[in-house]
Amino acid sequence: MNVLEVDNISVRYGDIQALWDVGFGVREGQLVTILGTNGAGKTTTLKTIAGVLQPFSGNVRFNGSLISGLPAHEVADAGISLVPEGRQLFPQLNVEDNLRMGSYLKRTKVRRDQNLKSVYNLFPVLAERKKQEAQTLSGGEQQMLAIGRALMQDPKLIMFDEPSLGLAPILVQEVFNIIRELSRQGRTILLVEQNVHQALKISDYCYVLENGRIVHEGTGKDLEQDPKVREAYLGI
Amino acid sequence: MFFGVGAYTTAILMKLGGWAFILTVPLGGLFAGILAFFVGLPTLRLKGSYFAIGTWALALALQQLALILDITGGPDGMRLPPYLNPSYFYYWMLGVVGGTFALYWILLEWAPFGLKVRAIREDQDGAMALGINPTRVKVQSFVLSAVPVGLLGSIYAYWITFIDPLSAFGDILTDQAVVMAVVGGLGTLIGPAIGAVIVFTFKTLFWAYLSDYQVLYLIILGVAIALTVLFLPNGLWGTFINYRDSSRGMRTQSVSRPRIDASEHSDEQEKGAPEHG
Amino acid sequence: MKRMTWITLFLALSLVTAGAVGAEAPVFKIGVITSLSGGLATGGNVTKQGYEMWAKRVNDAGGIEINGKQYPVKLIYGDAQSEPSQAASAAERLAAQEKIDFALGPYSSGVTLAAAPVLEKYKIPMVTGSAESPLIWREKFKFTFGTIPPVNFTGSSALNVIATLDPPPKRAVVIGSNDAFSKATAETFRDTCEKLKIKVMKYDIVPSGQDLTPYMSAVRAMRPDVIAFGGHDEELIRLVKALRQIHYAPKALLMHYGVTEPAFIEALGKDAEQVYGASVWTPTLKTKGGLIWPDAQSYAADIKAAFGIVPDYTMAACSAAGLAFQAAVMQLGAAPPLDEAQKLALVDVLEKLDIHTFYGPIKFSHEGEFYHANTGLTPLAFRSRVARPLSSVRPTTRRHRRSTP
Amino acid sequence: MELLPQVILDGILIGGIYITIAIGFSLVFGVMHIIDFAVGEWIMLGAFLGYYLNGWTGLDPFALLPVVFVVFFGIGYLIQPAIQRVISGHRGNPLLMGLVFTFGIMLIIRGLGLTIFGFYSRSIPSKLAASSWLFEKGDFFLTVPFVRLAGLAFAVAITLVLHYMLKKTDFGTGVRALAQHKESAGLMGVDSHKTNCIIYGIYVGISAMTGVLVCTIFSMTPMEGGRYTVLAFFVVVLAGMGYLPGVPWAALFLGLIQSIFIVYLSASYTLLAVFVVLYIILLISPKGLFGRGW
Repeated sequence: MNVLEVDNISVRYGDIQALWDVGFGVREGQLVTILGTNGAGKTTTLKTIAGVLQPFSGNVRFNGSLISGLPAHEVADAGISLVPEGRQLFPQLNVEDNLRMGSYLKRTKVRRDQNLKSVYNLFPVLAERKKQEAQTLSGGEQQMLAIGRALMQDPKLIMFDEPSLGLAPILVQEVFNIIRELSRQGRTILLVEQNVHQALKISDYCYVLENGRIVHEGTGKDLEQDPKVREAYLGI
Repeated sequence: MFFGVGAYTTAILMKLGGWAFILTVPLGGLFAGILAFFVGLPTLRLKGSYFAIGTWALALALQQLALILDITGGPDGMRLPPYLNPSYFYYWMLGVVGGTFALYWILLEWAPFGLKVRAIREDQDGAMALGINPTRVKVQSFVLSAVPVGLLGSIYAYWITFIDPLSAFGDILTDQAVVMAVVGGLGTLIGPAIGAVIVFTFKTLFWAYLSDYQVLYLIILGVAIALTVLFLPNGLWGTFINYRDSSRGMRTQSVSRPRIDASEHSDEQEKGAPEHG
Repeated sequence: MKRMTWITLFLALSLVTAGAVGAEAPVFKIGVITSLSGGLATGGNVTKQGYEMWAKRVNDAGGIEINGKQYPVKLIYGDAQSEPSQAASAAERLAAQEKIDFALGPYSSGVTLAAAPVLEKYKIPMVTGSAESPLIWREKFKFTFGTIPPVNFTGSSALNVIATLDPPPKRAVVIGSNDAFSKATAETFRDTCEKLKIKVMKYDIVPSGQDLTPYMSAVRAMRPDVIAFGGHDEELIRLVKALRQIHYAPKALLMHYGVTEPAFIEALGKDAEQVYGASVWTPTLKTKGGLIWPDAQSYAADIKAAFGIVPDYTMAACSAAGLAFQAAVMQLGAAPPLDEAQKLALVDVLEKLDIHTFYGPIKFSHEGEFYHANTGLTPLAFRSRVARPLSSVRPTTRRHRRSTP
Repeated sequence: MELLPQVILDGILIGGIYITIAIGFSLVFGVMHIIDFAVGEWIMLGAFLGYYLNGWTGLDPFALLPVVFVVFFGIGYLIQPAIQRVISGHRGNPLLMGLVFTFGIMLIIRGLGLTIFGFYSRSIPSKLAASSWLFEKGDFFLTVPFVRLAGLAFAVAITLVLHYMLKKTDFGTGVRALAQHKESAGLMGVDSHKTNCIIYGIYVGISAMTGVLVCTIFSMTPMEGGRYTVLAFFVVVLAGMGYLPGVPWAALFLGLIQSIFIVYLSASYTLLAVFVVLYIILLISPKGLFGRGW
């Protein structure tokens, strides 16, 4: 049973169409990755699911109910959280306020203290910088904060938009470890990545997006061995 | 601001210096230009709304100065010997307006200066990389926009024969400029002209037939502005162009509306010339 | 650039619209140039109501009778928008396009100074019921008359009353708001104080719209007997409130304008009580009029019925300006539309005019610093709220008046 | 007599009034990036509501403040979507569009105000307005007008309430988040539409209460809104556009300049001084006194 069901969505920015009938599903507890080059439509897909953008055709269903057409804050309430590309923290709020924003919704407010504790456990560095403005953190710390903020939302589905972008190689590894760890805990994850090697390794199922259309799909292993994918994305 | 400087230059020279009107007009323009140069150098570093407010504060300061000084007659203003021949001023203004149009046309469309201005408007950093000094070009445009305004101020002073700090440094026309711009569409040459025609016609008709309901004027004007901004964000002219372009099968594109740059701001800041007579 | 477009268009349009004037039944077309909007709209609308009241009564009676025939009057408004340039434009429009026979004048001197030369050019006589600044009369416009004497003619009267208080005041602080009228008032106050041997401890012209509380705190430390203030109604209200707030009451608080205004008294309530001012007219004044209203009381009742307010002297002076025109044109016996010769003749009649109205006598001065201002009136001193004359003319004022025939 | 303490006190009291004039304006700019040209008209409308309520009920204007706030909160809440429509969407230069739109609103309100209230000046009587504390000891003296002190207290209270709301409540954190990153705030579950409406309502409500205050301390005519718009502008620019914590200090600074100038230097030059100071500060620190505006 798919938790998230994306059904042939098409999205436009003004006159420019970014997605053409994109459809896929994510099952409970799965880690699904969408691969693609710059401008393939990956971020657009996630933003559309999150309610930031609206499709002009097609539907998105979450746990069986229609969520396309809802504004972002209602999608968040439904249990989807997005760790956006480039972190997009609240630069002048301190670390703790950024995390508290994660439990802005009534649904999650009750578990705020508990969630805070577990996020600080997961990222001890954030606990050390509680009172620091988010804009003063390093890139890696900011990424942890963004992930922590999403976890505060008690999500049923976490979406990561290029979490490794702009990080040093050692941090990239760490981010993927975190994602893998979250997946092991049984969380449902939708990941968007350009770092194909790493992404294929940890994902249960992958889609490849090209120019706004899905062109390949399969398990991580399948795709790793697919000659076209190897040529186009792995440079082999 | 530059309008007032031109107006007071003429008034002071004619009244206290006994100069001939013809001689004072170029000086009105010159002083406006000089002021623009010295004001422009520091204020053009300010961005966006701060620039607007900076020049606004300066204009108000000049107004206060004119209210306090003796040479300007303080709040009593200055009265010039009447020379009531509208066609005389008509030709003067026509000359200045025409000359300015021609000058701007040549500078912006033919001379390299226009290219520089456009380069800065599109991409300031890129322009700098090409060796264009943006501050210099901005100051130049600022001075260039100030001089004709100063000239008109000079003519205005002698035409109306009475100036005081309120009329010379007031801001009633700022409003009208905004109205014209919005009704007509910003960033186009013809848009504001159409706005001007509509507002002028409306005003004339209103005062001719509905002068008993003067307060209604404010309300109608307000509603017109609000509705235009709400439903025709590109102004009448911009909407028309969009409509025309899209009906021709071209890709719809909003009329390019550049950010308010230095010269436009200055234009909106000062008092303009009278709009009907 | 926008301004250029604006002007070109104006030039083009004014040529187009210049031709459109229709022929109608003969009426007196009277242009009213006053500030219906902008910063002076409050005063402007007082003048408008004054002119309107007169026109309404004239037309109720069928019009002005000329050689046995009655001609109604038609008021055509031109909004000066509290701006001299707009006043000149409005005058130009009324004269050139509307072809008015006569003009009723603006509120405030700046606006009058801009409109008057335009009317001179078109040779259209104007009587204004406002504009108390001495500046206007110094310009000696041939076609401009005024029913309110300038402030340097009236302003000293209240000080003369205050000087008779027991014990006589010795020290004064004089403040004026920085506009033409208020400054002239303050200057008159200062000069009169000096004449009356009241020491002026502090004299300042302050930008209008200022919060004067800190200033008043400083003034308080000087303990003057008299505070004299030249300014418009809102400023007066603020000043009285400021004094009240710092709990300071000089022996006399002197203001020129507004003290008799109902709005002033209403706005301030009790606070207004110990304010002295000068005025040329109040509804309680004993006057005898020939045209329309027999006395001040019937005028006040008329205004009350029409607008629900008690008229102040500006409103009365404006209605009186209409009466002056009415009397002059009746004397002249000229039916509308007036040609240029008739308009010139009208100026002559106005110069010689000597009538009694509900407002008091109207008699325009021929020369000197009060040229064409109404010097037939006697200024009165008032204490506000009581709203009755404390005394009529004081000796000095009389001398003053005699010196200017 | 020694004037200085009085001058400083008067400056602070004037500053207190400026705080209330500018703080809502700054809030709305900080969150929504609207330069609201109609701020003075909201103040004017509030003043007149206060005036009439006072006339009907006879209650002291300070007791009427909550009523005025509630009424104008509602008005602001209902109007905000129109403004939002103007400044969002596919429009170039939303700041200018918002400015012009609110300019239109200003004209409408002013026109309606003149139609309904007439041209005359009104002022709300208050018992507080006629009393003051007076300290006098030798050369030293100090007058503290109650009504102005109440005004300052109101300003401080408003500042503290806003501070508490923004810093200590979840709603306030949401507002700050919205101001800093609209899209992320939405992802966190902030309903930007509703939040904007509430903030705009709060701003209109504060402005209207300010109107009651100035109508009690000074007076009000329907023409006068523009004066307060200018003041609000100046304070907010000094503070740095949208930098709320700067507003009280900028307001006090402006009040002190005014008070010191009018007494010690020249009364005639007060306004000139204010403009010149503003200009110089903009040149030295283009983002306001604290360099924190944008």
